[in-house]
Amino acid sequence: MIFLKRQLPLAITFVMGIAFTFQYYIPHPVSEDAITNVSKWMQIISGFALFLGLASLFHVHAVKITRQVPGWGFSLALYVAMIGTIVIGFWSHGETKVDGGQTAFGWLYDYTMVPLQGTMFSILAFFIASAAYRAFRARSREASVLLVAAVVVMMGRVPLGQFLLPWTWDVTQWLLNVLNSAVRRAILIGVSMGAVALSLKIILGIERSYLGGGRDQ
Amino acid sequence: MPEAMLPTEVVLGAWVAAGLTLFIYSFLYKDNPLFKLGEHLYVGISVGYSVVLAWHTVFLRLLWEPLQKAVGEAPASPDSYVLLIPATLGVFMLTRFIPQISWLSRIAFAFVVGFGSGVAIPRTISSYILKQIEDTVNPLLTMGAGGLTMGFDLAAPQSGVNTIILLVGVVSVLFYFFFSVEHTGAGMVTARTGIYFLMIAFGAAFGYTVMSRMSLLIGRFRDLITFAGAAYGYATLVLLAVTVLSLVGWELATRRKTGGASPE
Amino acid sequence: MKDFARRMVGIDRRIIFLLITAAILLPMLKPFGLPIKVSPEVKAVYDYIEAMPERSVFLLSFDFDPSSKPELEPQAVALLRHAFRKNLRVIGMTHWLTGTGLADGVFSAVAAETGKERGKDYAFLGWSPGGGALIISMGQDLYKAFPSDYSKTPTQGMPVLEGVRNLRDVNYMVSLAAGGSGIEMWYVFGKDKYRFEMAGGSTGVIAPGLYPFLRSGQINGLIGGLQGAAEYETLIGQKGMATAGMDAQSAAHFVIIALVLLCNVFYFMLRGEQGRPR
Amino acid sequence: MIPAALLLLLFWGGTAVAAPPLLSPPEGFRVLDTPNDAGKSLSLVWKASPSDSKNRLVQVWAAESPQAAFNKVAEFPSNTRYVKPGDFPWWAQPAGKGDHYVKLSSSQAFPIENGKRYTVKLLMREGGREAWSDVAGGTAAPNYFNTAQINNLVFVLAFTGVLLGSIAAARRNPHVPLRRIAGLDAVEEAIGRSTEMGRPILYLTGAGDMSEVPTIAATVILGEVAKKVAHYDTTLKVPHRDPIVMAVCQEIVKEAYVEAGRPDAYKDESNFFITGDQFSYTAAVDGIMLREKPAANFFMGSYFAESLLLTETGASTGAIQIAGTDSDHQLPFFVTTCDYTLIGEELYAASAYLSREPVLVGTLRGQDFGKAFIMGVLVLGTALATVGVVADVDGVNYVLDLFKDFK
Repeated sequence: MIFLKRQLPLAITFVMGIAFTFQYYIPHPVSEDAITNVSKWMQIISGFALFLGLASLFHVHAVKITRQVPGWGFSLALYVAMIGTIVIGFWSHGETKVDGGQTAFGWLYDYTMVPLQGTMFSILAFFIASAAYRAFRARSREASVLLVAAVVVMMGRVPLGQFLLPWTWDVTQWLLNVLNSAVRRAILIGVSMGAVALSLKIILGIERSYLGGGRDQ
Repeated sequence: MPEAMLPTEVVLGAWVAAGLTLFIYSFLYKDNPLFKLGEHLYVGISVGYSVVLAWHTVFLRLLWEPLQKAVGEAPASPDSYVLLIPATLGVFMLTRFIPQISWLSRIAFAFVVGFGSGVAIPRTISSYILKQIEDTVNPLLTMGAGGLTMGFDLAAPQSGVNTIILLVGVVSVLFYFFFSVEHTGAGMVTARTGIYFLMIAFGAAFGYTVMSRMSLLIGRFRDLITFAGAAYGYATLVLLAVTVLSLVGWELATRRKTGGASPE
Repeated sequence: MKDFARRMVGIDRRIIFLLITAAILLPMLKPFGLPIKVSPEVKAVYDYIEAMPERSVFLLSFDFDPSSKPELEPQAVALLRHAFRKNLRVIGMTHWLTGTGLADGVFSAVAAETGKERGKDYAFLGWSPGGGALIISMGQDLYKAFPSDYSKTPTQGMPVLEGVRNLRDVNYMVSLAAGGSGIEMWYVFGKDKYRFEMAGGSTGVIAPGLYPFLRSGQINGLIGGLQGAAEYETLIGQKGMATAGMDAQSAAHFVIIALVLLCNVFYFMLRGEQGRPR
Repeated sequence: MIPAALLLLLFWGGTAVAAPPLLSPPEGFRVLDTPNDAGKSLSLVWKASPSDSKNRLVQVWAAESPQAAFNKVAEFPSNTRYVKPGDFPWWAQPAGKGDHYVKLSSSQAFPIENGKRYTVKLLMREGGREAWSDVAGGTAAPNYFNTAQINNLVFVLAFTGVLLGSIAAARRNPHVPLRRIAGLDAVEEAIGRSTEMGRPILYLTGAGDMSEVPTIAATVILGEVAKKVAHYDTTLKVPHRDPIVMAVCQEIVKEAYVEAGRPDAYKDESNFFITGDQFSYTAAVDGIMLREKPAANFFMGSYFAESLLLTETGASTGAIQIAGTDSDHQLPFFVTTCDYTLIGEELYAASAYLSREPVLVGTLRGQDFGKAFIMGVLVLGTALATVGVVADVDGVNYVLDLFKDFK
């Protein structure tokens, strides 16, 4: 049992990791077929993984409803919305359109999900404004540099700024293409090295926290 | 202005969309039941939508139909059943929440993470390291018709002067993230340069993000303005009044209950 | 004076919210229409499509969901209008499950407007899980990755996909991305190996992070945010949602800039009194 | 000049009636299996000639077997299709620099199969004149290794070696010098202040799951914060959005309390799950901030759009805020709204610095070696490339090619 629970997963990770690292360097059709098939399998497995997130959501709200904790009514609303959507979805065979006409599922998508999701994010527009007002101070030289760059880009990226101060357009282009590129590139190189190090540690079994539980397991 | 007759479901949709939008915006006043309702509906509907689409795409299109076809064509061949391997691993993944057999999920994770790590290593080095080095290492001078020249044109991203700035930026920021030496002396100068580069990039990102968020707001307002039209029965305006009145009512009710202090 | 500054710094943020509302709403109701400048990175995408011969294969991946619709939908519409006008064969798909319906809607609408036929002039493949694995899968065999399209028609034998076996047969690809599983992923798992030319369209949030790839030629062009969409609309000479939104965008930016300046004025007024704040 | 040309034309024209004049045929024509590929493709190579021009066309004629008839499979101007610098590294060049190079892939018109010998010849045409090259043959085969990418593999192996070496070194001595990280000094200050004010400490581990570096770093730092919290006897609150991260954090916090000698003070409830949904979670955490007014807020791990909603609310309650994230798109907001921010890799470094765990310290050192190496390559590479231009020498490419990405 210990082997199945502990060594086997590590062995699988090791074999898969080594095999598909080297796959990259091997142009032979055998290697190409391997990645064709396995990437298709991964598509299917990651489809199942989607349900993993759903399971915990189901659980959390079910607990809220059965224990009737404050605000359980909202959890109930969530359940009703979810089950309603699923029922309508299957009833429409998962299609949003049939012969150019909208199905009930499509209607639900267009008039509830699209506005809800869009609105959630657009709230941030207000918060960014209040943050700009309250927190965006020239506290230090670094903060001042940040502030000036932000204001220039805000000017340069809209027609009114380009019209009033045409130079902001050119400066914005330069900031983005040269200074910003340099920083992003350095961050990219550093972070990629971190990612490669993590992948190597995972393959070699040094890093196991992705398997869950304590770090010694 | 002639009034176009809109189909009932479109008008109904407009009322629902406008109502939900305003419920969410009521959060700007403070956290309140209308917002909570909108938010929970949002989670519920998007989860429901994902379930339906995942079922049709993953189970039917990628798994069930190909399996059915393969087995129908060659029921005796073991190759026809090969898709059962990923299906089993997928089911293993779902055992995570059943403590007695949750270890099965480790096998599935090992498979996915192992593949992901292996595939990522050479590609990361190729695209994010070698390719980035390649584009940073450029000659500072160019051989033109009139002999050696150095480009001082800031507007041309590939000019010599920009190559130097890029090089200084990349190296100084990399140095800032170098932890094995203390930032003193020349190291301090380099690290400080790195910080200034970082701050400029963050500033640019801030400006760009402001633009992004405002665009989202514009998009939502565009819908609200459309739905405020006569063709939609002035949905936005009516619902705005309803939302405001509900908030006032809620505020009064909670004040009475808690004796003055409003809840958060 | 300092009292005033202190009061202003502690101002109820809901007043700022109202200011922003006004800044967006007023120009939308009464636009002033300023000209739009076109940046080289957007022009590059336009030029590439412009130079493609008829019936070339153009892959457009909608890697976003409704939360980024206002920024990326105008880009998608402008690109599709251009591609259909050039009689390209367009293949659409998405990596973001909840964006599927949105992408399908955009395709249908623009196709109807330009009189293009599903299955013959364009195909919408829909969503499939896997991210990077999906791209590899498409690079090897498109028909295995997508056995059928979004409306459940088998992909094998579709006239629009004639001669297309995998990603190697794609002439140009644009990923419209709102986050991680977008442009970079398409490059790393797709273009890097299957050698098609590609560009990106992105939300403003992630655009600055894509400039290193633009410089190194890993993407040949970049359409950034609503401004990028407005630039593309200007290039194809068909004003749309993005151009209409740019006035509101200008006004909102100027309100924010004013707020930042005010914030600093009050900050410097109060600074003497509190000593040197952190 | 003109009469001479006329004369020449007349002379040649006269004989042309009998037999077409000879163009110089392509020299050094060879057919080889395309290197570094999956097979079903042949490569054609021949020497460039000074008389190549856009008017002189090259046709490729191929036959399925030495006996079969030749068919035309391609045509292009003779001043195209060269081995260009940057296409191939010097160690995997199919032909000399400046030679012509054409890759012939299997197509419906001319299918190429592995293991079968094909014969190919070239026809040069200009005006009415023609010239055939020698006939050459080749066999396509799939390859087992892409030699053009050998530098990539060397990088992987070298980095693996450095990483394992530095982890081993850190196991022997985890107290290798690491630079001071400014934000970390504030951690103690923040915890102290919370204790004085009798208010809780709020710690967030971000949006990621346990397979992401920033989340791992966040849980490690949580362990160190929890030790100090246990020592000062302050309240710690850690709201979660991933059940697995929560389970890991519970163990880590418990361990920290035991280590600090206060197992009695440990409460399982200090880690609690809210929801996986971004905005529900954010609204709930904002609620906690407003109700309980924590004196210190920690934001570690990876964040998305919710960052500003969290830090803005936190700032309005007057808490000391310390952030650490590698989500570069959110860093501007953390930098402007928090008192201290660990930027990017500083987060990873902080977890190593505080915990001194050999694997973390070793990884950090290994990455530092990598970075030092890359910095060196960038500076020296630029110098070399410039020298190459100034002195007009190609030799520098023997070095520069090592750090390029080839396919």
